[in-house]
Amino acid sequence: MGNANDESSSKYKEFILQFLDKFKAGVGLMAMVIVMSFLSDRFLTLPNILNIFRQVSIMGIMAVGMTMVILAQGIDLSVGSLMALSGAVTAGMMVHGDISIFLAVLTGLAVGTALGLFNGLMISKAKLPDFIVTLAMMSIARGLTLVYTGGRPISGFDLAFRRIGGGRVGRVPIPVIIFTVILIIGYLVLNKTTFGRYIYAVGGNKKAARLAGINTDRVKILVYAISGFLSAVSGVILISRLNSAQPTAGVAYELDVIAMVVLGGTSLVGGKGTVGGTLIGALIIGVLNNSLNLLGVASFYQEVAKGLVILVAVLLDSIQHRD
Amino acid sequence: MGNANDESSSKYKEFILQFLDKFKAGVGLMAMVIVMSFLSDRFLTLPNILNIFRQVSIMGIMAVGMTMVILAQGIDLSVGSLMALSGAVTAGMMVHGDISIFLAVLTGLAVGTALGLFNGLMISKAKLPDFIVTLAMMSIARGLTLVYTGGRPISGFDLAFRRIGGGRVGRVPIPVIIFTVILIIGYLVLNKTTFGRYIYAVGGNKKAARLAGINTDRVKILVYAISGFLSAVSGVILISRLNSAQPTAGVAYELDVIAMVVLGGTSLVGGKGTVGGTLIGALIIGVLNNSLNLLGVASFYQEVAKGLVILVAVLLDSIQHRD
Amino acid sequence: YDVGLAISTLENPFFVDLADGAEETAEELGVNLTVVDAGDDAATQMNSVEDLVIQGMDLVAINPVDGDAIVPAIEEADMMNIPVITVDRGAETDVTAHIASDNVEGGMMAAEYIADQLENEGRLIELEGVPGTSAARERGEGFNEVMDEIEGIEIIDSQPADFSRSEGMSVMEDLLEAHEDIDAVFAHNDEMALGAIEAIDAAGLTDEIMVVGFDAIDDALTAIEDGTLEATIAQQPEEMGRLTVEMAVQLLDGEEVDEFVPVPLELITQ
Amino acid sequence: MADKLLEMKNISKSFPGVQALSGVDFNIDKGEVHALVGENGAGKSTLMKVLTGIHPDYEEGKIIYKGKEVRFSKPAEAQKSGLAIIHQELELIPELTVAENVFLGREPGRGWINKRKLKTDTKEIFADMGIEININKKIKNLTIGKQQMVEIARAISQDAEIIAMDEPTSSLSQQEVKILFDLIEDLKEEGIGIIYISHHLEEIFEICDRVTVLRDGYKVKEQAVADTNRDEIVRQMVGRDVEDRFPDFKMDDGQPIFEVKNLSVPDLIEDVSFEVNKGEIFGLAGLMGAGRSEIARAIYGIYKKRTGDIYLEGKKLDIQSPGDAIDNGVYYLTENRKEEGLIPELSVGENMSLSILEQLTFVKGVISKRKEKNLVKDFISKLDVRTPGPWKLIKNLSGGNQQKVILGRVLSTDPKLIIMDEPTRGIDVGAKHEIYKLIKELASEGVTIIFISSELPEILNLTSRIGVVYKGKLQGIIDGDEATQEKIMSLATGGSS
Ligand SMILES: Nc1ncnc2c1ncn2[C@@H]1O[C@H](COP(=O)(O)OP(=O)(O)OP(=O)(O)O)[C@@H](O)[C@H]1O
Ligand SMILES: Nc1ncnc2c1ncn2[C@@H]1O[C@H](COP(=O)(O)OP(=O)(O)OP(=O)(O)O)[C@@H](O)[C@H]1O
Ligand SMILES: O[C@@H]1[C@H](O)[C@H](O)CO[C@H]1O
Ligand SMILES: [Mg+2]
Ligand SMILES: [Mg+2]
Repeated sequence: MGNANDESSSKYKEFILQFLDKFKAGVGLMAMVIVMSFLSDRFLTLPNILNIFRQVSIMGIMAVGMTMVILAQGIDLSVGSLMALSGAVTAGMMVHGDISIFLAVLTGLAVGTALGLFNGLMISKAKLPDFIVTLAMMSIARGLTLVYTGGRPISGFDLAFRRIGGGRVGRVPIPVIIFTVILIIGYLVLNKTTFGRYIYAVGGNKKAARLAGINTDRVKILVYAISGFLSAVSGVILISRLNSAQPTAGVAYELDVIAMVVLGGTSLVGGKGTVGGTLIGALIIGVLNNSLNLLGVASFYQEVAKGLVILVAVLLDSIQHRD
Repeated sequence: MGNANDESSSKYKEFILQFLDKFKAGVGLMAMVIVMSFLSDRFLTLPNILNIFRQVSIMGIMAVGMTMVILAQGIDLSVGSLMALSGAVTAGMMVHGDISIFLAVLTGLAVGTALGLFNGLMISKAKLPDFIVTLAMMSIARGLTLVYTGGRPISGFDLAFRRIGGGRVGRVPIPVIIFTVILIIGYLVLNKTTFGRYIYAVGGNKKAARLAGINTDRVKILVYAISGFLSAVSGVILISRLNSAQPTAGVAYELDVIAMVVLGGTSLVGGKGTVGGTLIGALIIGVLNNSLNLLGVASFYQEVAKGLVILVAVLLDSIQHRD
Repeated sequence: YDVGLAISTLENPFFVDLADGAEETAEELGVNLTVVDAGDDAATQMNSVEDLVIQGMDLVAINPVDGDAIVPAIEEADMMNIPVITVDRGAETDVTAHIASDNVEGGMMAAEYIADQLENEGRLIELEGVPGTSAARERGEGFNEVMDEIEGIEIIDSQPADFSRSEGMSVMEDLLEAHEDIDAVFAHNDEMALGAIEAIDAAGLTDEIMVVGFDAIDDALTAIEDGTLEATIAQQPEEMGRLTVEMAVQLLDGEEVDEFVPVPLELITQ
Repeated sequence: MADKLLEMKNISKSFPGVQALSGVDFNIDKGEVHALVGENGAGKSTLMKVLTGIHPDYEEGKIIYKGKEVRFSKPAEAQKSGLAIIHQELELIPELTVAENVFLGREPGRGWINKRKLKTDTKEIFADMGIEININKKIKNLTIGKQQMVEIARAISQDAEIIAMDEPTSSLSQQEVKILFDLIEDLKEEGIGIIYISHHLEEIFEICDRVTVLRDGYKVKEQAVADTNRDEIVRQMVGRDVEDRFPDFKMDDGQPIFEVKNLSVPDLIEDVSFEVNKGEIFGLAGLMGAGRSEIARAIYGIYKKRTGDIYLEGKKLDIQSPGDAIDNGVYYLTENRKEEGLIPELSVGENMSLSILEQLTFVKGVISKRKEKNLVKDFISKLDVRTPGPWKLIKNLSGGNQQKVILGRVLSTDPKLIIMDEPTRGIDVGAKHEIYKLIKELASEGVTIIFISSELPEILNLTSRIGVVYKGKLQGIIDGDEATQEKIMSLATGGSS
């Protein structure tokens, strides 16, 4: 296979290609940032940047879970309503349940995780299609939220609790810190652990993974449980930020969350993608919303612009070849 | 390969298996119908049955297009907003445009088809992910509808036009007739034409299809155009039935439409499924909504019940093995 | 009696109160009440009204998503000789009875209060409810009628924000970019008003712009206490629900009822 | 005979990190069978893909077909001009039937499919070929061998002037190979040019007129088959002498270590019992579809409805899943590399370490990249995997090298028993020889091996005893010294020994 010189040069080329491949989702984002920094001098200020990060953190946290689900060749449509339910339960526990903040939050997280686990069990053990199971869960959790809250918002939390969503460390909002920590953990899990490797293997070729001795059911169950857990985390942050648990929070979030993941270059066919890409995808959505507001685009036109910009962003990315 | 006797017995077995496979989506529906006919004596009456069919016809028509898209390993999230836009354009043409009903409908259908075509082009020519392209289109079409209508409903159509959605032939509502015709055409296209065969081939193994000389791009473009066209048909029926074009019509319809297709046994991985299955899927959703109303289930619990019934329905179906 | 109640959306606490009022009264009077929710989708509402008709309800009460789009469903009920009452929002056709706040009056109350506070001078924004609902149209009508008379007051922009909090926020964000020196905002309901307040707060203009809403939902009352919301016109959704069931019973008993039953309103401030 | 049909001149094609073809010339005459041979990764398939429009982006060279220069931009164009190809990796649509696959893209009828004609035409093709097949069966329900026949039928039915056959016999039974060779004779007579790629070199001498040898993307030699011999071709392929015989091996009489008792899976296998000794290589023979793979898969814990017992080292094993099997020292190497072996989007290294990852950690669950790298490097050199590096995506390796990576995955777990299902399918002579040697080495180290193969010479020379499977039952076991092709065939077709 050629001499040593050839080898190293080809290795180098391969490396560059892989690097570009990793950051190709960044091209669209970069273009948006550059254009925006010319159009508005408020855009590239620290407060605005922190603002963007804070705005994407709630969906971004769910997107980290969704990345794992999609990598394992699944899909989770229930994230928005699990978020709403976990948030409502946490709120209910605090306001009516008269238990400590800590226990209330724990209960909320447990609810999200348990229902995510249930998703995973139905999908891997009962072998039902992911789409249907999580769609059904979306409906069930939404209904449970309405039943639990009686259709009315639950409001009025302790100041201590409100810090989770509203506080800052230095100038950095706490939700941004939580998001960052979860991103890093997500990155580590996917890249450094056996479980992460198994996620890629199951998503890349489930049959082969099983024959190689991997407990594919367990991998699937776990990713859904994680997704449920992270939805609950988002739910807690959200109610803290709004100082109110809305029974109808998170409607249609699933599409935006999936969009973040896919914009970040993760393939819906499974087995291919990164958490770093998801961060970029989340920022594309965040910068987009922020820009449309900064530029004062009228709300009807915002929808049109949003669609067009997303198209252009992925178009820029796809200057790289696929397949 | 064994003697003649063996072959014929295995052929027989194969046939039974294929038969069961085809109708396995029916088991869940059947169970629902049986249970309901005990719970409510209104359920199995002709008016109610026609009523259910009429109610599912609008989403059902879109589900026929979605079946083709999913069979070709795609996904179309824009159906709901293409429906709204086409309906609004038709309405606007009739009410403000002062042109004939026929031309107005034609314009509406052309808009839906053109935007569907655009979806297809972006997906196959620019090689962008289906999910992102049609999500972007969902946003664009929704925005265009708001811009076109100024956010206000357009109402007051000719009686002749209102017959499309409200009229009957004998006792059968016209939307049901249109739905039936589209189902039959869909069945014929998928089973009798080369185009239909190519849809299965592209969805089953795109690379192999290309190697067999099939113009895979054209197949993809066409299914999206068809999906856009059928969304527009639904839009026309809807505005006629409501005697009003609502700017926010069809929000979140895409999930229900996809659910119909998947409940009908069509695989989201592509290449596997039937239009007959989609009819069953549509009826599952239709019977479910109708039953919950007939039984007077309290509305918050309806959501919970809906999710649970869907789960049970697919669980019943999956008594058959998969993989 | 079997009575059906089709609500536009239970995602708004206002209607949850309305449904509660109806359910309580139904229990008291021994009425078998079925409530269906349309999730703010006109097509879904049409389907569920059809289901109620098929089910053989003696009377159907409707809180329409859209006044025009509900007409075909009402016509079907008519064909089956089932009386229809509309609640809170009207329909663009004749019904047996209509129960609602006097929304024109409510719009006027809001206008008069704002004009008073601004001493008849200022630049105003109007956030409209779901277009095509009588509630939105009538509140706008009453509001504009009063304001048109006052020279110093200018309504610089009216935009629909669909009675929703998130829409209210994003529309307000846009309007803040587009206009300067806004003195007051009138929102056709509290949800939109609360959304607008978020946008105003983010822009740091809380002290400069006063916001008035409509409904007096719980969150709005809290906001009034906090001083972020200036005032609201209290509707009595529970009362509407109660009246709906009572009237249904009267009608089915063969008694005469008024075609329009107004439900009293009240101005609430800090 | 110098009726030139096709000339490929100076073809060069590269992939990221690999120069797959360097200035290759290749031509073919009417009615000629021209063999193309070379090691795994030599560039054979790539040359065919350049020819048939699958890789239109070759950097250099020209193609002259019937006197005119052509450059097909997509497969459809090549097909229309009369070039058919039998793909090495079967390219069929699993959810469509045999008939639908054969005529895919060429359905009778204009837009509206004439199903009657489709079926009769398909039947006719298979009847002409002399093959029994249920043309209404979905492809996914056929054995790989039958799938390969479908692929062949499709190419032949195209009325092509040139047919490129990329390892058409890799999954065929002996009878089926014979059927194919008869077909090739007929095609020759009709003046059709055939390009024949195979790792079974004896086939070259049976049916080919000319042979071209590729090595590392270069053309090494082109000559008439009559002027050369097997050893010479092997030397040209590999660039050195290869001891092209089965390695000698003396088996000690080991102790029985592995035992299967009354193994059954409804509808697939029935009451299978046998014993294997420590360090023995036990063969499983049978016709395609006899159920050999099913026995292996049943042992490996793939079927839920299995009955019967399995013992290893006297201990009864409770194997409910492949993971259990591996933990107990049993590994199954699949016959279906593409569907069940590769994780295409993972690298060579990641594919290799997959089964032993739990042990390549510093704390539980956290991978030690250093340990992983060492292991992978080790096996890459031990098995001589031709790859620019462990980071290369496995999907971009040639078939033979992919197989070695999967073999590395198996060996990394240090198994006591390996069930190898057609382990040399699609492997070049040199590599095959290495694999034989490896198997022998493993056996002499005390690893027990069950060796499933459809190639009788291979099974006869390598194994000490041969179990023959017929319709899901173990029809008999033949001792190595007494085994002959005839005896095996007799059992494999339902006879007794
Ligand atoms: N799509 C691809 N991307 C990257 N490299 C490739 C691709 N296809 C082939 N290669 C590389 O090109 C070289 C030639 O591969 P090719 O498939 O032509 O070999 P081959 O002679 O057919 O081998 P085999 O006998 O194993 O089929 C190999 O090094 C292979 O790794
Ligand atoms: N997915 C499937 N659906 C239906 N039948 C199948 C399926 N897979 C295998 N079979 C059948 O099971 C039987 C056993 O096949 P198996 O693959 O075990 O044979 P084998 O002896 O290993 O031969 P091969 O060399 O082809 O692998 C065959 O009759 C085959 O047709
Ligand atoms: O009157 C009601 C309320 O104001 C509600 O907030 C929205 O819908 C209107 O019809
Ligand atoms: Mg090859
Ligand atoms: Mg086999």
